[in-house]
Amino acid sequence: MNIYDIIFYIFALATVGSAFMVVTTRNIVHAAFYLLLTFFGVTGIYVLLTADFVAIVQLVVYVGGILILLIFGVMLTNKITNVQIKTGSLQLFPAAIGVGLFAGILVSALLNTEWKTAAGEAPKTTLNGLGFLLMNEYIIVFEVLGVLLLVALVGAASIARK
Amino acid sequence: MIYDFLLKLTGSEIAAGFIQSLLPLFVFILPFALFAVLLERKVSAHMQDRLGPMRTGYHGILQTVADIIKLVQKEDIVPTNSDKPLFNIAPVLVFTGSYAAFAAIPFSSAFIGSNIDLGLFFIVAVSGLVVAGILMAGWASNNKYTLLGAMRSAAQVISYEIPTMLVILTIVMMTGTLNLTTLSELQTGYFWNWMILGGPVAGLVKLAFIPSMFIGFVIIYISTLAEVNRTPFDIPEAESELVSGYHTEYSGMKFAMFFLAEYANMFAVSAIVAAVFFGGYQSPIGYLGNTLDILWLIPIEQFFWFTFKGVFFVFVQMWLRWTLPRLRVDQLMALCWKYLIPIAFVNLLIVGLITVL
Amino acid sequence: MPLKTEEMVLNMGPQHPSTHGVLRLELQLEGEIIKAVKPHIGYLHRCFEKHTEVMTYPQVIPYVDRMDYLASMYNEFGYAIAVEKLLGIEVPERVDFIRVIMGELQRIASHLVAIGTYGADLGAFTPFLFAFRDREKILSLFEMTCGGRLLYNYIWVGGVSHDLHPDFVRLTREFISYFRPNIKEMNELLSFNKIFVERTANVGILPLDTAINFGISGPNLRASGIKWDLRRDDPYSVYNRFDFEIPIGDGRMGTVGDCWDRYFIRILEMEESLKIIEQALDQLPEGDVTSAIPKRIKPPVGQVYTRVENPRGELGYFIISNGSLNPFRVKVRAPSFVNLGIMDELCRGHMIADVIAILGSIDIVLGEIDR
Amino acid sequence: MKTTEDIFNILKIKFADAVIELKAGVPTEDYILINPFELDKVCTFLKNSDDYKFDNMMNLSGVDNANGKKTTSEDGTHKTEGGTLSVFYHLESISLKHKITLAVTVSIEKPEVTSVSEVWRSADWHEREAFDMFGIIFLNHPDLRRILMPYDWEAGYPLRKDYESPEFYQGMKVPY
Repeated sequence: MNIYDIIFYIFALATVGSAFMVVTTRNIVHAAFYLLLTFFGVTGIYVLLTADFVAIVQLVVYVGGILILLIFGVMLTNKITNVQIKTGSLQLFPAAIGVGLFAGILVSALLNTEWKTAAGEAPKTTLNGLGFLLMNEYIIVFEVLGVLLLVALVGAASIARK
Repeated sequence: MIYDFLLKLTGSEIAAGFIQSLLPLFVFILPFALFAVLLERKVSAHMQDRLGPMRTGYHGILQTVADIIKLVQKEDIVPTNSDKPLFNIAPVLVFTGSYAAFAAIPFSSAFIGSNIDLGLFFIVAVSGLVVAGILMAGWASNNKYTLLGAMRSAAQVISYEIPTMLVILTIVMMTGTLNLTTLSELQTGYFWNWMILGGPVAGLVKLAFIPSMFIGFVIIYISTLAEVNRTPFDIPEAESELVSGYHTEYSGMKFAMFFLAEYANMFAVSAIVAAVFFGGYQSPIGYLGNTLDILWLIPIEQFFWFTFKGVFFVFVQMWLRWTLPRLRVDQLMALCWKYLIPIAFVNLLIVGLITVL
Repeated sequence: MPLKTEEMVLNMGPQHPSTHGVLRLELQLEGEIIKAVKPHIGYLHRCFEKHTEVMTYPQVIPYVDRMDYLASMYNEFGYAIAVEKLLGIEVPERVDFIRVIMGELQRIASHLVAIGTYGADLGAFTPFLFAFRDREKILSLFEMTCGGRLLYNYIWVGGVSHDLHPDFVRLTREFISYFRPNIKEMNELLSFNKIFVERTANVGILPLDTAINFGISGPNLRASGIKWDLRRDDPYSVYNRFDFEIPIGDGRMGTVGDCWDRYFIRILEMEESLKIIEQALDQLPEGDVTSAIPKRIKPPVGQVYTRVENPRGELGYFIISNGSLNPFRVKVRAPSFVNLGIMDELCRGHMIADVIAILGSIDIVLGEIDR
Repeated sequence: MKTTEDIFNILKIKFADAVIELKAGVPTEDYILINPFELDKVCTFLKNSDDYKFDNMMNLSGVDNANGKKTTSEDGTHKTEGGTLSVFYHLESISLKHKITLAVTVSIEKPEVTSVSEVWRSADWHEREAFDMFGIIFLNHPDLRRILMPYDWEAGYPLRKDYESPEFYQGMKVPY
């Protein structure tokens, strides 16, 4: 076990542990901050996989954007001071059955899949290849997505103005 | 370079990486913060017709040291009804965010924490952590003023990231790289190769770039001012409205960490501006090391030039702080969304057109 | 579906950097928008009016100093005039001129504090120190005259405590020529700064009829566009002998009666005060300044309401005498007390940052409000 | 420009019951005594009538006339009976530049005056102060609370002549 393995396990532990805390903690704001840690852990794992672009996008989009919006949402919809923001547990049994089923499917998929291990080095940098692919092979998909996001933006703005 | 040297010295990747990651903190951030606080005081004092600290050491140069000693000795107060774990983590998170940015800042061709291809993008991304820390601090203090400050800060930083990114995108269009070292190397030679003066292209195209580059520089400088909450965009800690914003409830070392993070951030954003538009670590007038044929002198000169440029932009930040009043929240947002972003967009299009043609 | 929102109550003060003393503003907020402002005052109440009942007339003067501690000279000026009217005595001309000079210097000093702190309220700290630098010079003139820098006990009933220092006239003239360019500097630094104008213009607009109905006085009333100055419209002392303008708000940057107008009126008034001081120095007669001070002040039964144009507005003294050595009742009509009453009206619909801007533009002194 | 006497004569005709007398000859300033329950009508007239236009209320001050009978009981406590409180209103017209003083007098047992805060908004805080200091109740006042004294001050009205400082406030000893 070399040092990279140890770092991986630290990140993995942080990810899984904080993800667990997200669902078990009863304080919504704590949950949001645990989610931040989860995303951060995932970012670390991406870095270990030398997927640096994805890692940083993860950091920007999730940590910087979605999480902040989440916190805004939490804060603006509740009393803010001197109130313990807590959620109750509803419908424990149906949830347990659903989660159990889903976990079963996942585990069986994990066990029954034949994992292929590819040989060869991971690329030193992913950015150039990614840019090249996006601008050549997948240009239409890229453009369509861009237009879609623009439409969503304009729509959101027009709804907000009403 | 430093890394290779350390690798040879210690013989272990881990130790080398560890020492290298600590270098910016001890070699740069702490001395810089000490210096910058003193600079801020002296700059403000001389702008206001007074002397500033004069008693501790010659012309008060030890004032910051005395302050640090005072802050370390201070009682660490945790408000009773605060959210204690978050309250304690927040300053660490804020400092982590600003410290992480230093990993990708090229102090010289031989001294860069991590020479990654996504350098610029990385710096912008990790500043998001600072916002999370500020929000955490504001919420955990359980105080309306801190919460308002934190909310303002989050809204402000997220908004101003957009023009920053747009300007960075124009640079990417021109140069085709996000790597700060490559960016600096591109601007090598003399100061007319700096991006602000059109970059290392030749001929009439260069002239066409200059206005766009200048606009881009102004936009990114304003946005970075807003991202580090400096006047005239210091509304998250507007002392006349929100007492002192998100760090109202902090004292002692935790306050010192916010303080340190603020000054580290100031330098980090100044460094981005310097690296992108003002040649990074490149000297404007050529190197003494080249003339004298002493090659090891060049990285040291580069370090000097980079620090000089960074400190100059920090000085401009202070200059603005002690001159301008503060904007209101809605005006701040209007400035970002109604002026900076559209201008940055148009600028991006123009640069794109020039590049394509 | 409309979202349910809750109002937040934010207590601004009593300990807050920009409430100019111990004032508590209870803000009802919806987000950052103000729904209502409730000022709570009285944290500085020290029973001035009760104290006066057990003191003789001259003994009241040091207490008067402590009301509007930024304009102590003017408080004494008003009180002395009121008691003189009750006694029916005339003061020598030199005394009147000295009082006017002191009063106008005090007005400049007080306006400098108002302007400087207003800049600081809006985040510009440097004008604050520039203003205080100049104010120090005025305080030095006062110190030279009577020994006090903040609280003077200088203007007495029937005269003033000391004659002017031999160097006073020369130094005051030097101060005037030193200070004139500084007003321009302040304008360049703050008044016409784009951000400052954005923050203050069209904020907290006070229409004239509302202002009069709320009893607003002084620069705040003039900013709403009326030439109403007690020095001109209800003259006291020797003010009718000087030639000076009454600046009014003209809505140059926004609407008449906005925060910028209220701020800029003070800048213009400093110029006018300089003019008055210059004229008074030119005309300053010789004479004894203590000759008319009565040995024993015992006014006849009666009552009097006199008012002077304090830097903050109409400072009125309502004094009832029952013929004894102590005043029967001294009621002070403090300009800040009345001016603060407008807060709720001005702040509604603005943002938190505007509350600071509006409060600063009204320029209150809590010592006077709470008395 | 109208003198107090002119105004008194006109008011006497218009509000025969409300206007009680003209106090002239008092040194330095005359004033008109008004019935405390008709005050708001008189004031509304004075403010709105084109001949007077008293648009500015300069000052409002309560006064304890200290004309009650003071008795000292055996245990040394003082008690005052009877006596009156007054409220003085100093009005001016900014447009016509004339001034007038009105006054009302009420008994200390039942100190009730109609509020003029509807007429001049500046009266709002002045009336609160008079209430705070003298205990004068202003009828129809929108928000009659203490203003300078603490809201929980229970030791009476400090500017009354028979006021005595309490020994304790909220369990704390009042020094001197």
